[in-house]
Amino acid sequence: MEIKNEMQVEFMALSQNEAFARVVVGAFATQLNPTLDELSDIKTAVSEAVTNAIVHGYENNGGQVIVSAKLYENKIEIEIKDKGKGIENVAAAREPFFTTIPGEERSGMGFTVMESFMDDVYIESALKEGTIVRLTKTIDHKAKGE
Amino acid sequence: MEIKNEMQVEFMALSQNEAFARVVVGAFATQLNPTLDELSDIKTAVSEAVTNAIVHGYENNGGQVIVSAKLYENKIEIEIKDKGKGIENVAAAREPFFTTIPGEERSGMGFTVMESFMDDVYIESALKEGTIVRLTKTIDHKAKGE
Amino acid sequence: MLIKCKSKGSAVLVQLMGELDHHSAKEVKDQLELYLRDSNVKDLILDFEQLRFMDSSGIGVLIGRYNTLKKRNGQMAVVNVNKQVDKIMTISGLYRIIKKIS
Amino acid sequence: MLIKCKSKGSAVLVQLMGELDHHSAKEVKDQLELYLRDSNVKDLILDFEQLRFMDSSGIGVLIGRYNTLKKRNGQMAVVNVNKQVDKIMTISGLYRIIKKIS
Ligand SMILES: Nc1ncnc2c1ncn2[C@@H]1O[C@H](COP(=O)(O)OP(=O)(O)O)[C@@H](O)[C@H]1O
Ligand SMILES: Nc1ncnc2c1ncn2[C@@H]1O[C@H](COP(=O)(O)OP(=O)(O)O)[C@@H](O)[C@H]1O
Repeated sequence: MEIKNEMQVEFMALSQNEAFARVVVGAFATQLNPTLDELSDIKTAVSEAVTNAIVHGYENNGGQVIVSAKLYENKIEIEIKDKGKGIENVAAAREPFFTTIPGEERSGMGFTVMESFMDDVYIESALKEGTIVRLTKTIDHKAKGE
Repeated sequence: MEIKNEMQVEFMALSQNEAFARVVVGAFATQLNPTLDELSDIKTAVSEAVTNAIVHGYENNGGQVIVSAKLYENKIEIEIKDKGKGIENVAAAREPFFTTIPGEERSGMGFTVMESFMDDVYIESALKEGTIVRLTKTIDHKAKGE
Repeated sequence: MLIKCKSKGSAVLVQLMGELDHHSAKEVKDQLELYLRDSNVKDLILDFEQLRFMDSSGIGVLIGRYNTLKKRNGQMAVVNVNKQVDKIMTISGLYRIIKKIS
Repeated sequence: MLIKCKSKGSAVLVQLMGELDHHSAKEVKDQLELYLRDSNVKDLILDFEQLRFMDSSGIGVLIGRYNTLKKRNGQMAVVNVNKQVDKIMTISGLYRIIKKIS
Protein backbone atom coordinates (compact mmCIF):
# COMPACT_ATOMS: atom_id res chain seq x y z
CA MET A 1 0.00 0.00 0.00
CA GLU A 2 1.22 3.45 -0.89
CA ILE A 3 2.23 5.82 1.92
CA LYS A 4 0.44 9.14 1.43
CA ASN A 5 2.14 11.04 4.23
CA GLU A 6 4.56 10.32 7.02
CA MET A 7 5.90 12.09 10.10
CA GLN A 8 8.06 11.39 13.10
CA VAL A 9 8.22 13.33 16.34
CA GLU A 10 10.71 12.88 19.15
CA PHE A 11 10.33 14.47 22.57
CA MET A 12 11.55 14.27 26.14
CA ALA A 13 9.86 11.69 28.38
CA LEU A 14 8.02 14.31 30.44
CA SER A 15 4.40 13.91 31.51
CA GLN A 16 3.41 17.28 30.01
CA ASN A 17 4.28 15.79 26.61
CA GLU A 18 1.45 13.23 26.87
CA ALA A 19 -1.06 15.91 25.84
CA PHE A 20 1.41 17.19 23.23
CA ALA A 21 1.68 13.72 21.66
CA ARG A 22 -2.12 13.42 21.50
CA VAL A 23 -2.42 16.75 19.69
CA VAL A 24 0.39 15.92 17.23
CA VAL A 25 -1.00 12.55 16.20
CA GLY A 26 -4.55 13.93 16.18
CA ALA A 27 -3.55 16.80 13.86
CA PHE A 28 -1.81 14.37 11.53
CA ALA A 29 -4.68 11.88 11.54
CA THR A 30 -7.22 14.56 10.55
CA GLN A 31 -5.74 14.39 7.04
CA LEU A 32 -7.66 11.10 6.66
CA ASN A 33 -10.94 12.87 7.50
CA PRO A 34 -11.76 10.67 10.49
CA THR A 35 -14.98 11.13 12.43
CA LEU A 36 -14.66 12.88 15.80
CA ASP A 37 -15.08 9.49 17.50
CA GLU A 38 -12.32 7.89 15.45
CA LEU A 39 -10.07 10.85 16.27
CA SER A 40 -10.77 10.45 20.01
CA ASP A 41 -10.00 6.74 19.77
CA ILE A 42 -6.65 7.42 18.15
CA LYS A 43 -5.72 10.12 20.65
CA THR A 44 -6.67 7.90 23.58
CA ALA A 45 -4.59 4.96 22.34
CA VAL A 46 -1.59 7.23 21.71
CA SER A 47 -1.97 8.68 25.19
CA GLU A 48 -1.81 5.18 26.71
CA ALA A 49 1.30 4.13 24.79
CA VAL A 50 3.17 7.40 25.36
CA THR A 51 2.31 7.34 29.08
CA ASN A 52 3.63 3.77 29.27
CA ALA A 53 6.92 4.81 27.64
CA ILE A 54 7.33 7.59 30.21
CA VAL A 55 6.08 5.72 33.30
CA HIS A 56 7.26 2.15 32.66
CA GLY A 57 9.88 2.40 29.90
CA TYR A 58 11.85 5.20 31.55
CA GLU A 59 10.32 4.96 35.05
CA ASN A 60 9.88 8.74 35.07
CA ASN A 61 13.63 9.28 34.78
CA GLY A 62 13.78 11.02 31.40
CA GLY A 63 14.83 9.69 28.04
CA GLN A 64 13.39 10.23 24.56
CA VAL A 65 10.05 9.04 23.21
CA ILE A 66 9.68 8.67 19.45
CA VAL A 67 6.25 8.67 17.84
CA SER A 68 5.87 8.14 14.11
CA ALA A 69 2.82 7.89 11.91
CA LYS A 70 2.15 6.78 8.38
CA LEU A 71 -1.00 7.61 6.45
CA TYR A 72 -2.23 5.24 3.77
CA GLU A 73 -5.29 5.71 1.55
CA ASN A 74 -7.63 4.53 4.30
CA LYS A 75 -5.44 3.57 7.27
CA ILE A 76 -3.20 5.11 9.89
CA GLU A 77 -0.26 3.26 11.42
CA ILE A 78 1.34 4.76 14.51
CA GLU A 79 4.50 3.64 16.30
CA ILE A 80 5.42 4.63 19.84
CA LYS A 81 9.00 3.77 20.70
CA ASP A 82 11.15 4.04 23.83
CA LYS A 83 14.66 2.89 24.60
CA GLY A 84 13.77 2.05 28.18
CA LYS A 85 13.65 -1.06 30.29
CA GLY A 86 11.45 -3.26 28.10
CA ILE A 87 8.58 -5.62 28.97
CA GLU A 88 9.38 -8.93 30.62
CA ASN A 89 6.24 -10.78 29.59
CA VAL A 90 4.30 -9.18 26.75
CA ALA A 91 1.39 -11.65 26.94
CA ALA A 92 0.91 -10.90 30.64
CA ALA A 93 1.23 -7.15 30.05
CA ARG A 94 -1.69 -7.28 27.61
CA GLU A 95 -4.02 -8.78 30.23
CA PRO A 96 -6.68 -6.42 31.64
CA PHE A 97 -5.76 -5.11 35.10
CA PHE A 98 -2.20 -6.45 34.86
CA THR A 99 0.25 -3.82 36.08
CA THR A 100 3.73 -3.89 37.56
CA ILE A 101 2.86 -0.75 39.53
CA PRO A 102 -0.05 -1.87 41.68
CA GLY A 103 -1.82 0.32 44.18
CA GLU A 104 -4.06 2.84 42.55
CA GLU A 105 -1.39 4.60 40.58
CA ARG A 106 -1.78 2.51 37.43
CA SER A 107 -4.90 0.56 36.57
CA GLY A 108 -3.39 -2.04 34.26
CA MET A 109 -5.92 -1.09 31.58
CA GLY A 110 -3.58 0.68 29.14
CA PHE A 111 -3.18 -2.15 26.62
CA THR A 112 -6.84 -3.08 26.98
CA VAL A 113 -7.83 0.47 26.04
CA MET A 114 -5.42 0.45 23.08
CA GLU A 115 -6.91 -2.83 21.89
CA SER A 116 -10.50 -1.65 22.19
CA PHE A 117 -9.83 1.69 20.48
CA MET A 118 -7.62 0.52 17.60
CA ASP A 119 -7.91 -2.29 15.03
CA ASP A 120 -4.55 -3.78 15.85
CA VAL A 121 -1.93 -3.44 18.61
CA TYR A 122 1.46 -4.97 17.92
CA ILE A 123 4.11 -4.99 20.69
CA GLU A 124 7.81 -5.59 20.24
CA SER A 125 9.95 -5.41 23.35
CA ALA A 126 13.36 -6.48 24.61
CA LEU A 127 14.57 -6.16 28.20
CA LYS A 128 16.98 -3.23 28.70
CA GLU A 129 16.54 -2.28 25.05
CA GLY A 130 13.10 -0.84 24.89
CA THR A 131 9.62 -1.19 23.51
CA ILE A 132 7.81 -0.47 20.26
CA VAL A 133 4.03 -0.37 20.19
CA ARG A 134 2.42 -0.25 16.75
CA LEU A 135 -1.20 0.85 16.55
CA THR A 136 -3.25 0.50 13.37
CA LYS A 137 -6.69 1.82 12.52
CA THR A 138 -8.65 1.79 9.29
CA ILE A 139 -10.47 5.03 8.50
CA ASP A 140 -12.50 4.04 5.52
CA HIS A 141 -15.63 6.05 4.99
CA LYS A 142 -16.37 4.48 1.64
CA ALA A 143 -16.25 0.97 3.08
CA LYS A 144 -18.65 2.08 5.82
CA GLY A 145 -21.00 3.47 3.20
CA GLU A 146 -20.76 7.06 4.44
CA MET B 1 19.88 28.92 30.08
CA GLU B 2 18.32 25.62 31.04
CA ILE B 3 16.23 23.78 28.45
CA LYS B 4 12.87 22.85 30.01
CA ASN B 5 11.52 20.79 27.15
CA GLU B 6 12.53 19.89 23.63
CA MET B 7 10.98 18.21 20.60
CA GLN B 8 11.76 17.53 16.98
CA VAL B 9 9.33 16.66 14.22
CA GLU B 10 10.18 15.54 10.71
CA PHE B 11 7.66 15.32 7.89
CA MET B 12 7.32 15.11 4.13
CA ALA B 13 7.50 18.39 2.22
CA LEU B 14 3.81 18.37 1.31
CA SER B 15 1.65 21.48 1.45
CA GLN B 16 -0.93 19.78 3.70
CA ASN B 17 1.80 19.59 6.34
CA GLU B 18 1.97 23.39 6.63
CA ALA B 19 -1.14 23.35 8.84
CA PHE B 20 0.21 20.28 10.66
CA ALA B 21 3.47 22.09 11.49
CA ARG B 22 1.53 25.08 12.84
CA VAL B 23 -0.50 22.85 15.15
CA VAL B 24 2.55 20.93 16.38
CA VAL B 25 4.59 24.01 17.27
CA GLY B 26 1.50 25.72 18.67
CA ALA B 27 0.73 22.75 20.96
CA PHE B 28 4.32 22.67 22.18
CA ALA B 29 4.50 26.44 22.72
CA THR B 30 1.34 26.42 24.92
CA GLN B 31 3.51 24.89 27.66
CA LEU B 32 4.96 28.41 28.14
CA ASN B 33 1.45 29.82 28.71
CA PRO B 34 1.61 32.32 25.87
CA THR B 35 -1.24 34.72 25.19
CA LEU B 36 -3.46 33.85 22.22
CA ASP B 37 -1.76 36.64 20.25
CA GLU B 38 1.70 35.31 21.00
CA LEU B 39 0.56 31.84 19.94
CA SER B 40 -0.79 33.21 16.64
CA ASP B 41 2.48 35.03 16.03
CA ILE B 42 4.47 31.82 16.53
CA LYS B 43 2.17 29.77 14.31
CA THR B 44 2.30 32.38 11.56
CA ALA B 45 6.11 32.57 11.57
CA VAL B 46 6.38 28.76 11.51
CA SER B 47 3.91 28.63 8.63
CA GLU B 48 6.11 31.02 6.62
CA ALA B 49 9.34 29.11 7.21
CA VAL B 50 7.81 25.67 6.58
CA THR B 51 6.12 26.93 3.39
CA ASN B 52 9.48 28.31 2.22
CA ALA B 53 11.17 24.95 2.80
CA ILE B 54 8.48 23.22 0.71
CA VAL B 55 8.12 25.85 -2.04
CA HIS B 56 11.67 27.19 -2.39
CA GLY B 57 13.93 24.66 -0.67
CA TYR B 58 12.45 21.63 -2.40
CA GLU B 59 10.59 23.47 -5.20
CA ASN B 60 7.51 21.33 -4.49
CA ASN B 61 9.39 18.15 -5.39
CA GLY B 62 9.28 16.39 -2.03
CA GLY B 63 11.99 15.95 0.58
CA GLN B 64 11.91 16.13 4.36
CA VAL B 65 11.31 19.17 6.55
CA ILE B 66 12.61 19.10 10.12
CA VAL B 67 11.16 21.40 12.75
CA SER B 68 12.56 21.43 16.26
CA ALA B 69 11.71 23.53 19.27
CA LYS B 70 13.32 24.21 22.62
CA LEU B 71 11.51 25.70 25.57
CA TYR B 72 13.44 27.75 28.12
CA GLU B 73 12.05 29.37 31.26
CA ASN B 74 10.63 32.30 29.29
CA LYS B 75 11.65 31.77 25.67
CA ILE B 76 10.93 29.50 22.73
CA GLU B 77 13.50 28.76 20.05
CA ILE B 78 12.29 27.06 16.85
CA GLU B 79 14.38 25.74 13.98
CA ILE B 80 13.00 24.95 10.53
CA LYS B 81 15.44 23.00 8.40
CA ASP B 82 15.45 21.71 4.84
CA LYS B 83 18.10 19.98 2.76
CA GLY B 84 16.99 21.73 -0.40
CA LYS B 85 18.54 24.17 -2.82
CA GLY B 86 19.62 26.91 -0.38
CA ILE B 87 19.42 30.69 -0.60
CA GLU B 88 21.79 32.52 -2.94
CA ASN B 89 21.68 35.88 -1.20
CA VAL B 90 20.31 35.86 2.32
CA ALA B 91 20.41 39.63 2.73
CA ALA B 92 18.35 40.09 -0.45
CA ALA B 93 15.95 37.31 0.58
CA ARG B 94 15.14 39.19 3.80
CA GLU B 95 14.03 42.32 1.90
CA PRO B 96 10.28 42.95 1.85
CA PHE B 97 8.70 41.97 -1.47
CA PHE B 98 11.84 40.15 -2.63
CA THR B 99 10.91 36.82 -4.16
CA THR B 100 12.50 34.52 -6.70
CA ILE B 101 9.00 33.42 -7.78
CA PRO B 102 7.43 36.65 -8.96
CA GLY B 103 3.96 36.95 -10.40
CA GLU B 104 1.31 36.72 -7.75
CA GLU B 105 2.18 33.27 -6.52
CA ARG B 106 4.56 34.43 -3.78
CA SER B 107 4.48 37.89 -2.26
CA GLY B 108 8.06 38.08 -1.01
CA MET B 109 6.77 38.93 2.46
CA GLY B 110 7.62 35.68 4.24
CA PHE B 111 10.78 36.80 6.03
CA THR B 112 9.24 40.20 6.75
CA VAL B 113 6.33 38.47 8.49
CA MET B 114 8.72 36.22 10.47
CA GLU B 115 10.69 39.29 11.55
CA SER B 116 7.63 41.24 12.66
CA PHE B 117 6.11 38.28 14.55
CA MET B 118 9.22 36.96 16.31
CA ASP B 119 11.97 38.60 18.35
CA ASP B 120 14.78 37.21 16.24
CA VAL B 121 15.13 35.48 12.86
CA TYR B 122 18.47 33.85 12.13
CA ILE B 123 19.10 32.33 8.68
CA GLU B 124 21.86 29.91 7.77
CA SER B 125 21.93 28.67 4.20
CA ALA B 126 24.30 27.04 1.72
CA LEU B 127 23.57 26.48 -1.97
CA LYS B 128 22.64 22.88 -2.77
CA GLU B 129 22.88 22.00 0.92
CA GLY B 130 19.84 23.60 2.44
CA THR B 131 18.55 26.20 4.83
CA ILE B 132 18.05 26.57 8.56
CA VAL B 133 15.79 29.30 9.90
CA ARG B 134 15.92 29.87 13.64
CA LEU B 135 13.05 31.81 15.21
CA THR B 136 13.16 33.08 18.78
CA LYS B 137 10.47 34.64 20.92
CA THR B 138 10.41 35.62 24.57
CA ILE B 139 7.21 34.73 26.41
CA ASP B 140 7.72 36.45 29.68
CA HIS B 141 4.59 37.37 31.52
CA LYS B 142 6.41 38.46 34.63
CA ALA B 143 8.58 40.89 32.66
CA LYS B 144 5.44 42.33 31.08
CA GLY B 145 3.91 42.75 34.51
CA GLU B 146 1.04 40.34 33.83
CA MET C 1 -6.91 20.82 35.07
CA LEU C 2 -9.32 23.18 36.79
CA ILE C 3 -11.27 21.69 39.69
CA LYS C 4 -14.31 23.23 41.37
CA CYS C 5 -16.15 21.91 44.40
CA LYS C 6 -19.58 22.50 45.97
CA SER C 7 -20.74 20.72 49.07
CA LYS C 8 -24.39 19.82 49.80
CA GLY C 9 -24.93 18.16 53.14
CA SER C 10 -23.02 14.90 53.15
CA ALA C 11 -22.37 15.06 49.40
CA VAL C 12 -19.76 16.94 47.42
CA LEU C 13 -20.19 17.88 43.77
CA VAL C 14 -16.89 18.26 41.94
CA GLN C 15 -16.44 19.66 38.44
CA LEU C 16 -13.36 18.54 36.53
CA MET C 17 -12.41 20.89 33.71
CA GLY C 18 -9.65 19.79 31.36
CA GLU C 19 -7.97 16.49 30.57
CA LEU C 20 -7.44 13.67 33.04
CA ASP C 21 -4.30 11.78 32.05
CA HIS C 22 -1.18 10.57 33.86
CA HIS C 23 0.11 14.17 33.90
CA SER C 24 -2.89 15.55 35.78
CA ALA C 25 -3.81 12.39 37.76
CA LYS C 26 -1.86 13.23 40.91
CA GLU C 27 -3.29 16.74 41.14
CA VAL C 28 -6.84 15.42 40.69
CA LYS C 29 -6.29 12.67 43.25
CA ASP C 30 -4.84 15.06 45.84
CA GLN C 31 -7.61 17.59 45.31
CA LEU C 32 -10.36 14.97 45.61
CA GLU C 33 -8.78 13.51 48.76
CA LEU C 34 -8.82 17.00 50.24
CA TYR C 35 -12.57 17.28 49.63
CA LEU C 36 -13.09 13.84 51.19
CA ARG C 37 -10.92 14.49 54.24
CA ASP C 38 -13.95 15.35 56.32
CA SER C 39 -15.33 11.90 57.20
CA ASN C 40 -18.88 13.26 57.23
CA VAL C 41 -18.67 13.42 53.46
CA LYS C 42 -20.36 10.27 52.19
CA ASP C 43 -21.13 10.83 48.53
CA LEU C 44 -19.08 12.16 45.65
CA ILE C 45 -20.68 13.34 42.43
CA LEU C 46 -18.29 14.14 39.63
CA ASP C 47 -19.47 16.49 36.90
CA PHE C 48 -17.64 15.57 33.71
CA GLU C 49 -19.32 18.15 31.46
CA GLN C 50 -16.03 19.91 30.87
CA LEU C 51 -13.77 16.88 31.14
CA ARG C 52 -12.62 16.78 27.55
CA PHE C 53 -10.44 13.69 27.83
CA MET C 54 -9.69 10.77 30.14
CA ASP C 55 -7.44 7.78 29.60
CA SER C 56 -6.70 4.75 31.78
CA SER C 57 -4.73 6.92 34.22
CA GLY C 58 -8.10 8.25 35.33
CA ILE C 59 -9.41 4.79 36.18
CA GLY C 60 -7.07 4.43 39.14
CA VAL C 61 -7.99 7.89 40.39
CA LEU C 62 -11.70 6.97 40.37
CA ILE C 63 -11.23 3.52 41.91
CA GLY C 64 -9.12 5.03 44.71
CA ARG C 65 -11.85 7.54 45.62
CA TYR C 66 -14.47 4.79 45.42
CA ASN C 67 -12.53 2.75 47.98
CA THR C 68 -12.31 5.72 50.36
CA LEU C 69 -16.07 6.26 50.20
CA LYS C 70 -17.00 2.58 50.37
CA LYS C 71 -15.48 2.40 53.87
CA ARG C 72 -17.97 5.10 54.89
CA ASN C 73 -20.89 3.43 53.11
CA GLY C 74 -20.86 6.31 50.68
CA GLN C 75 -21.49 6.28 46.93
CA MET C 76 -19.98 7.74 43.83
CA ALA C 77 -21.68 9.01 40.68
CA VAL C 78 -20.75 10.79 37.47
CA VAL C 79 -22.85 13.19 35.39
CA ASN C 80 -22.52 14.69 31.89
CA VAL C 81 -20.08 12.11 30.60
CA ASN C 82 -18.92 12.66 27.02
CA LYS C 83 -18.54 9.83 24.54
CA GLN C 84 -14.77 9.40 24.85
CA VAL C 85 -14.85 9.29 28.64
CA ASP C 86 -17.92 7.05 28.56
CA LYS C 87 -16.01 4.50 26.50
CA ILE C 88 -13.19 4.40 29.07
CA MET C 89 -15.71 4.04 31.93
CA THR C 90 -17.46 1.20 30.10
CA ILE C 91 -14.38 -0.77 29.01
CA SER C 92 -12.92 -0.63 32.50
CA GLY C 93 -16.14 -1.78 34.15
CA LEU C 94 -16.23 1.37 36.29
CA TYR C 95 -19.98 1.67 35.83
CA ARG C 96 -20.35 -1.45 37.99
CA ILE C 97 -19.22 0.63 41.00
CA ILE C 98 -19.88 4.21 39.91
CA LYS C 99 -23.37 5.26 38.91
CA LYS C 100 -23.93 7.27 35.74
CA ILE C 101 -26.65 9.87 36.21
CA SER C 102 -28.11 11.28 33.02
CA MET D 1 -11.26 25.97 2.98
CA LEU D 2 -14.98 26.50 2.50
CA ILE D 3 -15.93 29.39 0.20
CA LYS D 4 -19.40 30.91 -0.12
CA CYS D 5 -20.49 33.63 -2.52
CA LYS D 6 -23.44 36.04 -2.76
CA SER D 7 -23.81 38.56 -5.53
CA LYS D 8 -25.50 41.96 -5.11
CA GLY D 9 -25.71 43.96 -8.34
CA SER D 10 -22.17 44.67 -9.48
CA ALA D 11 -20.65 43.49 -6.17
CA VAL D 12 -19.88 40.01 -4.89
CA LEU D 13 -19.63 39.15 -1.22
CA VAL D 14 -17.39 36.16 -0.53
CA GLN D 15 -17.03 34.35 2.78
CA LEU D 16 -13.76 32.49 3.38
CA MET D 17 -14.05 29.80 6.05
CA GLY D 18 -10.84 28.08 7.16
CA GLU D 19 -7.15 28.87 6.81
CA LEU D 20 -5.56 30.70 3.90
CA ASP D 21 -2.01 29.44 3.49
CA HIS D 22 0.10 28.16 0.59
CA HIS D 23 -1.83 24.88 0.69
CA SER D 24 -5.23 26.51 0.14
CA ALA D 25 -4.06 29.55 -1.88
CA LYS D 26 -4.59 28.07 -5.34
CA GLU D 27 -8.11 26.89 -4.52
CA VAL D 28 -9.05 30.32 -3.15
CA LYS D 29 -7.52 32.11 -6.14
CA ASP D 30 -9.32 29.87 -8.66
CA GLN D 31 -12.64 30.21 -6.87
CA LEU D 32 -12.38 34.01 -6.63
CA GLU D 33 -11.41 34.27 -10.31
CA LEU D 34 -14.51 32.27 -11.14
CA TYR D 35 -16.71 34.77 -9.28
CA LEU D 36 -14.95 37.65 -11.09
CA ARG D 37 -15.16 36.12 -14.56
CA ASP D 38 -18.26 38.14 -15.39
CA SER D 39 -16.77 41.53 -16.27
CA ASN D 40 -19.85 43.30 -14.89
CA VAL D 41 -18.62 42.43 -11.42
CA LYS D 42 -16.83 45.55 -10.18
CA ASP D 43 -16.50 45.17 -6.42
CA LEU D 44 -15.34 42.32 -4.22
CA ILE D 45 -16.09 42.25 -0.52
CA LEU D 46 -14.37 39.50 1.45
CA ASP D 47 -15.93 38.41 4.73
CA PHE D 48 -13.12 37.16 6.96
CA GLU D 49 -15.28 36.37 10.00
CA GLN D 50 -14.47 32.68 9.73
CA LEU D 51 -11.00 33.02 8.26
CA ARG D 52 -9.07 31.66 11.22
CA PHE D 53 -5.60 32.10 9.74
CA MET D 54 -3.76 33.80 6.92
CA ASP D 55 -0.05 33.98 6.19
CA SER D 56 1.91 35.75 3.45
CA SER D 57 0.64 33.25 0.87
CA GLY D 58 -2.68 35.07 1.17
CA ILE D 59 -1.14 38.42 0.28
CA GLY D 60 -0.49 37.39 -3.33
CA VAL D 61 -4.01 36.03 -3.65
CA LEU D 62 -5.48 39.36 -2.54
CA ILE D 63 -3.14 41.52 -4.66
CA GLY D 64 -3.97 39.40 -7.72
CA ARG D 65 -7.72 39.95 -7.29
CA TYR D 66 -7.13 43.66 -6.65
CA ASN D 67 -5.32 43.93 -9.99
CA THR D 68 -8.17 42.20 -11.83
CA LEU D 69 -10.71 44.64 -10.35
CA LYS D 70 -8.58 47.77 -10.80
CA LYS D 71 -8.69 47.30 -14.57
CA ARG D 72 -12.50 47.56 -14.28
CA ASN D 73 -12.35 50.54 -11.92
CA GLY D 74 -13.70 48.25 -9.21
CA GLN D 75 -12.80 48.14 -5.52
CA MET D 76 -11.98 45.60 -2.91
CA ALA D 77 -12.88 45.52 0.78
CA VAL D 78 -12.59 43.17 3.76
CA VAL D 79 -14.94 42.83 6.75
CA ASN D 80 -14.70 41.06 10.12
CA VAL D 81 -10.92 40.74 10.13
CA ASN D 82 -9.48 38.94 13.15
CA LYS D 83 -6.33 40.12 14.90
CA GLN D 84 -3.94 37.63 13.31
CA VAL D 85 -5.15 38.35 9.77
CA ASP D 86 -5.24 42.08 10.53
CA LYS D 87 -1.55 42.00 11.41
CA ILE D 88 -0.70 40.36 8.06
CA MET D 89 -2.84 42.92 6.20
CA THR D 90 -1.15 45.80 8.06
CA ILE D 91 2.46 44.61 7.74
CA SER D 92 2.07 43.96 4.02
CA GLY D 93 0.52 47.37 3.36
CA LEU D 94 -2.59 45.72 1.89
CA TYR D 95 -4.84 48.27 3.60
CA ARG D 96 -3.44 50.89 1.22
CA ILE D 97 -5.33 49.18 -1.62
CA ILE D 98 -8.02 47.17 0.17
CA LYS D 99 -10.51 48.94 2.42
CA LYS D 100 -11.27 47.57 5.86
CA ILE D 101 -14.94 47.96 6.72
CA SER D 102 -15.81 47.64 10.39
N1 LIG E 1 6.82 1.02 27.27
C1 LIG E 1 6.88 0.10 28.27
N2 LIG E 1 8.08 -0.22 28.82
C2 LIG E 1 8.15 -1.13 29.82
N3 LIG E 1 7.08 -1.77 30.33
C3 LIG E 1 5.87 -1.49 29.83
C4 LIG E 1 5.70 -0.56 28.78
N4 LIG E 1 4.39 -0.51 28.47
C5 LIG E 1 3.77 -1.37 29.28
N5 LIG E 1 4.65 -2.00 30.12
C6 LIG E 1 4.34 -3.03 31.12
O1 LIG E 1 3.06 -3.56 30.84
C7 LIG E 1 2.21 -3.42 31.98
C8 LIG E 1 0.78 -3.22 31.54
O2 LIG E 1 0.62 -2.01 30.85
P1 LIG E 1 -0.79 -1.30 30.79
O3 LIG E 1 -1.80 -2.28 30.32
O4 LIG E 1 -0.65 -0.05 29.98
O5 LIG E 1 -1.15 -0.92 32.29
P2 LIG E 1 -0.53 0.16 33.30
O6 LIG E 1 0.22 1.21 32.53
O7 LIG E 1 -1.71 0.73 33.98
O8 LIG E 1 0.37 -0.59 34.23
C9 LIG E 1 2.80 -2.27 32.76
O9 LIG E 1 2.45 -2.31 34.11
C10 LIG E 1 4.28 -2.45 32.52
O10 LIG E 1 4.84 -3.42 33.38
N1 LIG F 1 14.05 27.42 2.62
C1 LIG F 1 14.43 28.13 1.53
N2 LIG F 1 15.17 27.54 0.56
C2 LIG F 1 15.55 28.22 -0.54
N3 LIG F 1 15.24 29.52 -0.76
C3 LIG F 1 14.50 30.16 0.17
C4 LIG F 1 14.06 29.51 1.35
N4 LIG F 1 13.35 30.40 2.07
C5 LIG F 1 13.37 31.55 1.38
N5 LIG F 1 14.06 31.42 0.23
C6 LIG F 1 14.32 32.49 -0.78
O1 LIG F 1 14.07 33.76 -0.19
C7 LIG F 1 13.09 34.48 -0.94
C8 LIG F 1 12.27 35.35 -0.02
O2 LIG F 1 11.50 34.56 0.85
P1 LIG F 1 10.16 35.13 1.51
O3 LIG F 1 10.46 36.46 2.11
O4 LIG F 1 9.60 34.11 2.38
O5 LIG F 1 9.19 35.39 0.26
P2 LIG F 1 8.41 34.38 -0.71
O6 LIG F 1 8.33 33.03 -0.06
O7 LIG F 1 7.07 35.00 -0.85
O8 LIG F 1 9.19 34.36 -2.00
C9 LIG F 1 12.32 33.42 -1.69
O9 LIG F 1 11.70 33.91 -2.85
C10 LIG F 1 13.41 32.38 -2.00
O10 LIG F 1 14.15 32.75 -3.12
